[in-house]
Amino acid sequence: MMLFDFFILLRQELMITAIIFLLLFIKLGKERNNETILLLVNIFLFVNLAVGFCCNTEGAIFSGMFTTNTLVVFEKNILNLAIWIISMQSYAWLKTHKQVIEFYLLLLSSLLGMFFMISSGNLLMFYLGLEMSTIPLAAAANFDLAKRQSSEAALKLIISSAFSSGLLLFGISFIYGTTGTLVFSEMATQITNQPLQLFAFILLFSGFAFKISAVPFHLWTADVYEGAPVAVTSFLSVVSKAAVVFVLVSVLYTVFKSLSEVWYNIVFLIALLTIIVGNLFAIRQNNMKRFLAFSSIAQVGFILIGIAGSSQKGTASVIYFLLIYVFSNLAAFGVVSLVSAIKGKENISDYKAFYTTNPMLAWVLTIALFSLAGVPPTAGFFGKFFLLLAGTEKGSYWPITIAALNMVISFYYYLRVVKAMFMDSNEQPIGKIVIPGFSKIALFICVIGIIVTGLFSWIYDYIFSLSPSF
Amino acid sequence: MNEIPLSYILFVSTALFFIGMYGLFTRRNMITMLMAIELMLNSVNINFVAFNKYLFPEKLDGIFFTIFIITIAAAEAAVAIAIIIHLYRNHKSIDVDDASELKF
Amino acid sequence: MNLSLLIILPFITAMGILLSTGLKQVRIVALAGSFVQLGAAIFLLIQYWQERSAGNHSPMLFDVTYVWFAALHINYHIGVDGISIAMILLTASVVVAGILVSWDMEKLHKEFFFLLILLSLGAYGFFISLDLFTLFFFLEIAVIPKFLLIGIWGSGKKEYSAMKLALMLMAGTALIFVGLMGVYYAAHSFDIMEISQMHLPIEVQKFFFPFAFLGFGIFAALFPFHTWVPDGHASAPTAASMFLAGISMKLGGYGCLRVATFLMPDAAHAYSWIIILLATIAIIYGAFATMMQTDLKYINAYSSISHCGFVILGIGMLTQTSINGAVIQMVSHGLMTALFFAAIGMIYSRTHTRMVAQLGGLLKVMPFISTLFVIAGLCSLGLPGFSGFVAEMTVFMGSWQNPDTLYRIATILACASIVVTAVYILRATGKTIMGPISNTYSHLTDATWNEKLAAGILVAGIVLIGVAPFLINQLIVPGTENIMLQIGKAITIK
Amino acid sequence: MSASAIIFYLIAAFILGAGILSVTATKIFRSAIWLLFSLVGIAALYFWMQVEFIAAIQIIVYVGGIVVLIIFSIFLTQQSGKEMPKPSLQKVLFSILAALFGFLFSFQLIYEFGFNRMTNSPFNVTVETIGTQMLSTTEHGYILPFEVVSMLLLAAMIGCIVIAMKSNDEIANPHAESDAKLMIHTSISSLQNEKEK
Amino acid sequence: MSNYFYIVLIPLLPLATFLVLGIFGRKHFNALSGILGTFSLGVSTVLSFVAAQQYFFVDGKVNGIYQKIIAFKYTWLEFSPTVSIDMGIIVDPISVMMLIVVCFVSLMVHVFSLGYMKGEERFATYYAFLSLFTFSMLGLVLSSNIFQVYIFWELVGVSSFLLIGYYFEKPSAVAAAKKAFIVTRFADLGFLIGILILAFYGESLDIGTLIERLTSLQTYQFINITTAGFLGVSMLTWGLALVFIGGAGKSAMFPLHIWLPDAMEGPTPVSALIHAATMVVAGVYLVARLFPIFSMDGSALQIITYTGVFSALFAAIIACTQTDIKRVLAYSTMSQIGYMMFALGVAKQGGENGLGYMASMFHLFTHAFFKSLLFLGAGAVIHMVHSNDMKDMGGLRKLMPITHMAFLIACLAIAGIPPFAGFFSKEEILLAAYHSNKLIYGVALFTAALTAFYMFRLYFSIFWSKESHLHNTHGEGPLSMKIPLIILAICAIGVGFVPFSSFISSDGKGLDTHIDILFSIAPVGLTILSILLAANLYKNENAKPAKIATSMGILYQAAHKKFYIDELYLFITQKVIFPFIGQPIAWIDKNIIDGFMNLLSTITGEISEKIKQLQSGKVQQYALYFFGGISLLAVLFIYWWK
Repeated sequence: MMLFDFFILLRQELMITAIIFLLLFIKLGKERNNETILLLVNIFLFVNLAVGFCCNTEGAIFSGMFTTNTLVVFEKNILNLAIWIISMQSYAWLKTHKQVIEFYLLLLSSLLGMFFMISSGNLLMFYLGLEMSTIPLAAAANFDLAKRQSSEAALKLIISSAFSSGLLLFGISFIYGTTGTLVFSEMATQITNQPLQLFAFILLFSGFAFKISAVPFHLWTADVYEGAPVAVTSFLSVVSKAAVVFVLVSVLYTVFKSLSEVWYNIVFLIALLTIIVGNLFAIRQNNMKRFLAFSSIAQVGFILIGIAGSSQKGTASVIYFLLIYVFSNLAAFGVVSLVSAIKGKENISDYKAFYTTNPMLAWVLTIALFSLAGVPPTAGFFGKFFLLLAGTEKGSYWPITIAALNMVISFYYYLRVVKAMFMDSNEQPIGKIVIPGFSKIALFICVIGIIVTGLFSWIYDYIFSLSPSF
Repeated sequence: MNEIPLSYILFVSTALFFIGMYGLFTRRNMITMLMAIELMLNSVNINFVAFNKYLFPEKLDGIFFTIFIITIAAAEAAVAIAIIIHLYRNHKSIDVDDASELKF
Repeated sequence: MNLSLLIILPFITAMGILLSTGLKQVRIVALAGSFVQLGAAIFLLIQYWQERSAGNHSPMLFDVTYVWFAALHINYHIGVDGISIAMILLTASVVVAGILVSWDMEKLHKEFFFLLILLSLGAYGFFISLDLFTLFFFLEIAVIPKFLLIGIWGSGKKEYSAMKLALMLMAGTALIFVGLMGVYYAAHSFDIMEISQMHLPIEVQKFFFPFAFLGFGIFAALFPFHTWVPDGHASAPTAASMFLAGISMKLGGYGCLRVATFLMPDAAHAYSWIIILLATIAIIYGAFATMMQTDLKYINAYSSISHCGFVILGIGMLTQTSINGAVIQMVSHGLMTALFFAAIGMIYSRTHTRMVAQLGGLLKVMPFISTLFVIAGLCSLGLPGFSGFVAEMTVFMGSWQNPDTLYRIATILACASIVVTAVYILRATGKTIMGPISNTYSHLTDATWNEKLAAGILVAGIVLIGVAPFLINQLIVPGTENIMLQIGKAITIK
Repeated sequence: MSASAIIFYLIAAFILGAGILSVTATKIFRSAIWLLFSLVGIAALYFWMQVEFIAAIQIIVYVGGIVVLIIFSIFLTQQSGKEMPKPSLQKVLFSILAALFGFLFSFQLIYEFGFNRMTNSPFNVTVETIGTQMLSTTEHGYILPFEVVSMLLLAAMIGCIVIAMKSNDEIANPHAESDAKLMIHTSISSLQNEKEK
Repeated sequence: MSNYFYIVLIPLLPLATFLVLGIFGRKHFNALSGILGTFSLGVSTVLSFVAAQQYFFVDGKVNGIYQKIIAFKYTWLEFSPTVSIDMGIIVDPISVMMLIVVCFVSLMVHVFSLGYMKGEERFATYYAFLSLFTFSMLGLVLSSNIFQVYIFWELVGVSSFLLIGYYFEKPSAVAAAKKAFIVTRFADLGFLIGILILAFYGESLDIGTLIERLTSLQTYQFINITTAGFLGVSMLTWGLALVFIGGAGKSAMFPLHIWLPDAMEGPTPVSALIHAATMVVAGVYLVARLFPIFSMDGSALQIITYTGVFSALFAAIIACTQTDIKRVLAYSTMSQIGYMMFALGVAKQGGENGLGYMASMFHLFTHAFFKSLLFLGAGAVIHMVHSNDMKDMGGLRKLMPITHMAFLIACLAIAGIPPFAGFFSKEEILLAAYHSNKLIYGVALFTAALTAFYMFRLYFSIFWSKESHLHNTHGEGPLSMKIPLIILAICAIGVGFVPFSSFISSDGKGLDTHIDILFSIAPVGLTILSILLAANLYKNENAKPAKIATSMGILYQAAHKKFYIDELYLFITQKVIFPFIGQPIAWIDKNIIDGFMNLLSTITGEISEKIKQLQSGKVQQYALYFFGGISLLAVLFIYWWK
């Protein structure tokens, strides 16, 4: 294989690495003020995103440890887009922060880990990628150095992720022991439903479930989201979740295909639990970040239902939904981060009469929430619809009914926020917010995405054409 | 040494794993929790080595996996300890139950 | 005519509203837009006549299909028959009236009119779409604006009512969704006409019909899922009440007919007795509950429950005549309730109370509004010459064609409700319009031009249907015949 | 029974005993030492299994790195001497139940599976094979994970520095930084000496 | 036969008047509106006379039988290919007769109102309503389709509601209007269901078709409707009985009569038009219209007969005790309609047996004139005295001679003194009753006596009795009020001599009737006796009536209190329906059904409160749950699921 192809195949990873080293040099060089740095970084990230789109080639290198194809590239592009948006949104917060570059280094290396995880061809690479995406985040979660909660969040994240990776490894060791290989493609032939392998699978699955915070492995989520800086929270809730879901889909659909009727039930069970618990917790929350945390848990439940569908539809719908989820959730987090960075307010009760002072932001947040709730014409509607559509493939209608009815609860809490912004009165509402240019761009992109992604079907068709048939 | 069957070694590793888990559950001191985690990871290492040696000696997957696990364990421990120290500065305590402001 | 116009026009109007500034511009734009919509609807009607008289007997006219989500066999498929055209006309006129009565809306006027138009957009789309996905899409579009309209501009315990309405309707859509899924996986298509061609397996129908019917039934205030109606209507601002009762409750009825009954006729037969039971309860129960209300809006809301009961009854009876009746009743009730709410709103905006006990003798100071009130009342108690009579009588006639004794009893009970209706309508009229006037109201003024125009449009509709019912009858009969064809198939298969 | 068997039993007993003590000891310093012993025992097990290289790494990284790090951190948090708070009884109960259940369950599964397939094919894990494979891009080459892990270590190092470094208003705390640096050093060195081979 | 098409104009002219006056009248030409309305109605009247002339004397009769002619027909609403509402105009003896009655009386009332209602603020509205009523009434009598009958039936109901409630600021008026509408509505429910039954079995709504299908014993429709039954009664009987209930409601038959006395709250001319001459006889007209079908079913006729005769007696008794002159007249109306009803009840289809039918129509005809005359007279009196109560009257004969004369004539007419109009019609009725059933004959006779008694009680206590204390301020009122009185008086004398039976009979052939002197002795004698008695009691103010009243005691009280029927109704509505049906339902709706919906939300909230302990914030517990989840899944899917 030509050396050049290596670079083509690895171009996204290489881009990230290059940015990391550039940032390192900037750091080691003379002191620069944050504005310039942030400007540079955002440009880098944009370039990075752009590079992702050029020249698609498929192939596996390093003896199958690194495999890539158009779908994988697309997934990575989604993540690139997400991190670009996040970095623009966190402008207001980072402008005054001391360790901007370090922050980006951590975020980017975690992203790099995700890339390797996504295109991993064997369990070792998968494990490395997973850890690499987790450990830096734990450090990044601590970046509000002055805040007690921040470090508590970091602690909770690192401890529980270490625990979960311990269990994951335990499972992996048994898979290795029973199949004798770490390579996915070889493994798939050897997986049968022997108890030990099932157990190993469940351990592995729990590792995934932990990362995407599915019930009952979700308990760290809310605390970490609340404690961590908003930028990290949005990264956790969007990027790392999306990455793990991508892997989960491919692993379930390829490696554990032979167990499909078992994991179908498992996934469905977990999905329903996740939706219900997520909703039940979300209706009580007052802190915006915590609220969004639980709402995102509920969203994961729906994603799992889509995964359970186990069909080409399933893959396509899940990825499609994640794209939409990126836009919607980031739009919401964008507003929240602006408010918390500039006004330092994070409670829903603070948002009362928000519309009177910041109509634009209020509309953006409303649209985002509607998209999360799945109200047309926002893209969220299409996403949810297709997820449930895919989930119904195997004809389990009662669970679908439960899920659908749970959407009503979710409506309740999303509308609660809308109500607070539009209908409630407030003595001292949040003052007028001057939106920085970057945030403006980011929010604009999100809103456009929310509108366009749903109504224009070619996006879905494209994803569908990429996604493998089950 | 062949009269020691694989399952004996697995017994040891499994036992060690759950000892570690027990420690994680019970210890209130964060550093000791960390130790417990190290125990768990070590038991996994034992698994890998044992499997590799007993069942699949033709390739060295298990061995390499062990090496990487060790490395990552080190990194994880380092970050964890850094966090713990910082937390200690903020909370003036490393009792895990004191670090439970975020809840419900 | 290109039906997509019916979606594009509201869209353009909405955009125009967003771009314009100040109450004056906004309302002008909104009014103009709504009038254009009305014009388009009438134009559509004319074209429809021409097509039919030209001998075009295809079940759906002007139908267009664009592939939307090819992978999932989702098409943007639209087309109309008489029933949908009737509904579209209803929507258009109610929209015009609603915009006219909220002419002086000061608070957040831009958003207000925008949401009104958005709601109408959803309704139009719903009525013209022939693809279940599109239908569902527009159905949900029509829900959320109600929440905001009630919650922001409403009165009383508005947040509660808004939330209740939104949640119950969303539960409805959830049920509908499950129904759609079932149909989709049985037929591997979302296209209503296609599905109607193939005959779904009986057990599938039996399992999913309840979901679909119940879901739409919640929209149509089917007992016992009607409780969003009173609070929602009572708390809503005038225009929103008009839209709610005039348009969005019709979405439910239309859905019950077009989706549930049309696609799953066997199940419709199997469950018809339950439907009829619920409908009869709703009719009687709603009527008696109305008798006890003291707030004008509550009176009208509860009477809406009773009247929508007729729609459900007509559908449940599954005879051509009764279904005709159901459709006419939808249109008639839409216009009539809208008028009623408009009148109540006018009274409220002047007297600042809706309590029957506190009003009286308004006929002296505001004869025009009082006349409207009386007309709406008489229409609602089914006086000949107004649309209500035609609708109810058609339903009765159709229901009576079922020789089964239980159905007969249901019909008789339904008929009996007209007496109760008379009681509460006359009570309300006697207390508010007639009787001695308290001198706090003696200085009040009569309707303004916009209110008169709004009322005029609605009254015209009511009277037109009441005096010349054969027009609407000819309009809808081909559609209902088409539905009867399905039902007929079902019987023969049984 | 043969000598190696007896050795195995001894090692196993030592590992488990030390492990149990390390998670139950009341003085934190002691439990650190017990952990040390347990890790050494594991190293011994590796020796017994004739995978000397792993044993070596085990000793260098764990004993030389992590445990030292832990002990440093114990000193940093001025905890060394005093008794640690007892966990609540109910917590202990649940934990014991969970651990026991987990152990029995999984071991039962393992036993059921019974890894009886024993190959007598030679298992020679020489250092150079490891070294070459570690850096080869061909079949069974581990260069990619190796690079990835080095990136990971870099990231971890940065993270440690940022977190542990006192912000400017406070007085710099040498230890924290040095901990991190030292740890990174050890782990990287452990990789270095593979490279050399 | 399109040469009757102009009849369409007869109802349409008043409709046009209604629209014009209703929309523009009040603003633009309030004062002129009376003239306008009267004029247009005058045209209609002329047309109706022309129509009558053409029908009865020119081309109505084809080989000895008066034809049923459909002058005009348009399919208004098609329920199904067979069943549809057709707006049509039927021309046959009774419809033409009614046409004349309605137009003529209505015209009289229009003229009378010119003076009586002068200076009213809502003068135009009044005339608009009058025109609306006239239109509806005409439409009703001309209907060729039973559902069309129902439509106009409702319309007359609502216009009567509007006219009764004309003085909308008087609570009593509003209450009376509501009562009238609701009671009749209740009856109409019966009518509606009756229609449904007849239409279902007769498979048509067209009266002609229905009659021919349900009167010949062979048609399968007839066989179906007679064989099908409910609660052991044949569907034919059910249908007819229900239709009759509708008629009874409009015609104030016992027990649905309660609205009629209260309806007197309306302006007096209105009472004269609606509640004396036209609307109240709609029930009779309905039965007559469907008489061929009724005649097929004995039991239905029985019901009609006994309801009618009982109402006649019952009303007469009450009338003797009332002191409000309009109420007296109201009850007398009820009693007279009772006559008409049982006359129909005792009749049979065709030939001599059809005498009752003819008699009833005849009485309807004559009654229209003298009863409206009575009401207008009473109106004039009230206009003078500004009170309805006998006690405030007396000795008015000097003050208002014309009214006095007219009133006297009317009283004689209603009492049935030859040669006044009432005599002839009443004779026929009694004759018919005598031939069919002696008991009924007896009751009828007694009622006739009572009628004479209370009418003259009324007459004497208004015009004689004590001397009038009020001195003649304004004369008898304007000319517009006198002329109608005079014209109607002449009619009350004259119409008896119309050879009615030759025009109208059950089978259209006409039959020759003659006054049998021997037969007339009994009724006339009785009548004269009771007139004398009344004169004795009331001609001069004295204490006798009071004595008698006290001597009658409880009986008198009961009659005076109208036998407590109103109270009964009040009890049922206020004490039964509202508290025991309405309120419980309202309560259930608020607390149980809506409560359930709210309960769901509260439960959800509760649960979420309960389970919040899961999120304890302690990372070790999280780990515990984590492992718990794993073990659960493991156990579940490794051991149970297979």
